[in-house]
Amino acid sequence: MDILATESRITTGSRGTRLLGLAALAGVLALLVFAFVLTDPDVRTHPTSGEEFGQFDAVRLLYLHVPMAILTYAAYALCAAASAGYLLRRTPWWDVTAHAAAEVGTLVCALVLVTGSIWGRPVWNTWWEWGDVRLMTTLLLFLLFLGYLALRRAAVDPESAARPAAVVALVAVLDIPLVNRSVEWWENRTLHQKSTLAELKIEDLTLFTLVLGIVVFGLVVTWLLLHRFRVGWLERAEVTHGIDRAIAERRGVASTTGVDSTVGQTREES
Amino acid sequence: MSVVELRGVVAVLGRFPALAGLDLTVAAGETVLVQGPNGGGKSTLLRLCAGLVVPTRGEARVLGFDLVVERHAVRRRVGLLGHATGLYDDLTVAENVIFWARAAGLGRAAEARANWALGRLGLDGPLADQAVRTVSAGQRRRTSLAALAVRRPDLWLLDEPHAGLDQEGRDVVDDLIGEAVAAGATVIVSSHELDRVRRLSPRVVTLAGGTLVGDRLGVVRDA
Amino acid sequence: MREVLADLSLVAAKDLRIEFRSRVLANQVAPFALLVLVLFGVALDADQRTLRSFAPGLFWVAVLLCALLAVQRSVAVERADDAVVGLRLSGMSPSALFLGKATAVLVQLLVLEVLLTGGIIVLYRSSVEDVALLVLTGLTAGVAVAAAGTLYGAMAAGLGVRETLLPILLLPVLAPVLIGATRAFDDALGAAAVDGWAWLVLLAGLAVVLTLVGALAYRVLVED
Amino acid sequence: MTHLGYLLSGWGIALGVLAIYALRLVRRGRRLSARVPPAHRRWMQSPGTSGD
Repeated sequence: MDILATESRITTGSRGTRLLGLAALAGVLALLVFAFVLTDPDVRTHPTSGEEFGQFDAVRLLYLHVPMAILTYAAYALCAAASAGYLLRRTPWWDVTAHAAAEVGTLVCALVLVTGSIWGRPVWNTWWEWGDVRLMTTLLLFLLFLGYLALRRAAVDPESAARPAAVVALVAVLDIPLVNRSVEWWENRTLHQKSTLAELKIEDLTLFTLVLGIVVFGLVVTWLLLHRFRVGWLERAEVTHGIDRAIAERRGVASTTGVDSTVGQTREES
Repeated sequence: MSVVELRGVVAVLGRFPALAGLDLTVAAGETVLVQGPNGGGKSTLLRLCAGLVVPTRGEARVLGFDLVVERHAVRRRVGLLGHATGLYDDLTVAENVIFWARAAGLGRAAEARANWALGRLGLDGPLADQAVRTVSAGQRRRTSLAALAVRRPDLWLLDEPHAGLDQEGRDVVDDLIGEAVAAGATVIVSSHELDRVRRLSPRVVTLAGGTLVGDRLGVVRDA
Repeated sequence: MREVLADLSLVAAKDLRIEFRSRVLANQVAPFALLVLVLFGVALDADQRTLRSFAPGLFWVAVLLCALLAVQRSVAVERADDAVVGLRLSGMSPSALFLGKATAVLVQLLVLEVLLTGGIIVLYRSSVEDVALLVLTGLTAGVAVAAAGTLYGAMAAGLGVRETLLPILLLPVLAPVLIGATRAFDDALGAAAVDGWAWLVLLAGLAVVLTLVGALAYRVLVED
Repeated sequence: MTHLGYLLSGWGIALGVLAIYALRLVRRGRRLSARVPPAHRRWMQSPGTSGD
């Protein structure tokens, strides 16, 4: 069976997302080949002592970690933009988009923190580095959006959480530069980039693999966002549909309650 | 001019359509009694008219303002007595009434108006300086009514105003409603005490299942 | 503007009067604050030098924990008998309402900060080196905490889950305040060599941003 | 290859979690789709019809 055919089976998939999904899968496979086979490990030789140093094969984690970090921030930016859009327009489209971006962004953010920690252990010799600006900023952002998702889940109906959630998202994103600034001042040391990425010999193939990683994870995240949006949209539709039914039911009850609807006496009077 | 104009109004609370397509028109200066079974939508109707519940469908105007876009203008012109009394337990009866008078923007006139309302509801004297937490349920309800009366609203929305009051208290409430109507206000009352409210109001509307199932204008037939 | 100020002081005075009558702050929050200081002392094994150098951080963590209680109380006052409905019908501007509630929380926080300052001087042997910096930091950080707390308290209460949702929403937002206030106190209490005044500028920025955002966002939240 | 354990766990966790999430999304979508009339699923358009 051609999986690209518009099926009669009901899913959140469409022709477009199926193609996108296939492209993303193929991309992941290609990225694996590039990251594990075609690129070289990061091995440098000390100019004087001739000692070998560098990240060795741990660098292969960066082809995963760096693209995901970029996409986390992109997803959160999308969430903030959609939240602002919601406050201006007040239509469900913006709200569902914001929720989808926050959920997917937070999932990827968790993975960024985990993969960063796994990478940091062999390279920085620590699972976690307090005082690193980007680590702390990303962690706080993650916690801010955990709160966002908790608020979303706490609401009885999706509609009532929309406005508070939009405010939380905007405050969270506004908070990023402040967190960044304060952590930067807090401990004036950053292991990131200066000590690692900048020193890394960015060869053509390394750079290409990083860019490929951004594109591939971009496809993956886009696919997830589209489906998450559609799930959110369906949840809304289900509520609306349920309300339609409830209205009909209630009106049905109304006509059978036995209260005389004609002008005249009600039953209690007689 | 009609003070309340509802056409096909649906109001959803959570996922529950408390009002499921309601049509109702109330003219200025009218007193309307709302009755019907519990869960029929009486309280939601009153909250909707106060601009606290947004209609999800249909057309709704109160005091000439659209309830979707001009709720704020509606809110400051109505007085709502709900199931809760909306008072601060740790403040005295008088302090509560004065606070709500000031909150309504009465400024310098607040205290005088509050004193008038306290007297009108029989809350003057030592009772006025008691903390609300220590007074009886009936006195609490009267305090709440005083806090409503100081606002001199154009539209009074009273949800079971007689509940928990003694005979004298009920009479005071009825007098208050009568005075408000005489001063040109419109009153919508929900009550289980039909005979009592019918003395005030010739018009009885019945809500059930979130819709209007009865609207009777007529003479009270005393049993 | 005059109307906003009048409504602000009306609401703030009302909240403070309720607080003064019910004495929740004096009877529950203040002892809790001291308890937190004592618990930190016990947990850190009562090493005076450690306590002294950690005092600024412990002070502000204690303030944040107390702020959670103060905010929850501030919300509960309005929710207990649905007074919040009256406020929405009153015609007062939501911004004035927000500023009034936040002012009352701020005053309570300042009282607690004075108490806690006494606590760390006595219990942790902190010494005040720069009074002006200490006072201004306490005030500025207090504004930031009160503003964010009032905003998020109203938000969590609106959804009916205030007790559990408030900390997870509020504390991450206040992380930069915690960092800034701790560093400024490091300088003011001579616990570490940093430029506390630079941190005070950051705190002032935070206080302004959070107050403005709160005053604007409160309108969005209480709209219906 | 050095750091094989770190590499495998890093890539494994990331790709695994993403796959599980994707799977759950699809399942959730199917379950909800069945309960909502097709008019609400605006991406379910046969080719040729204009959007919306």
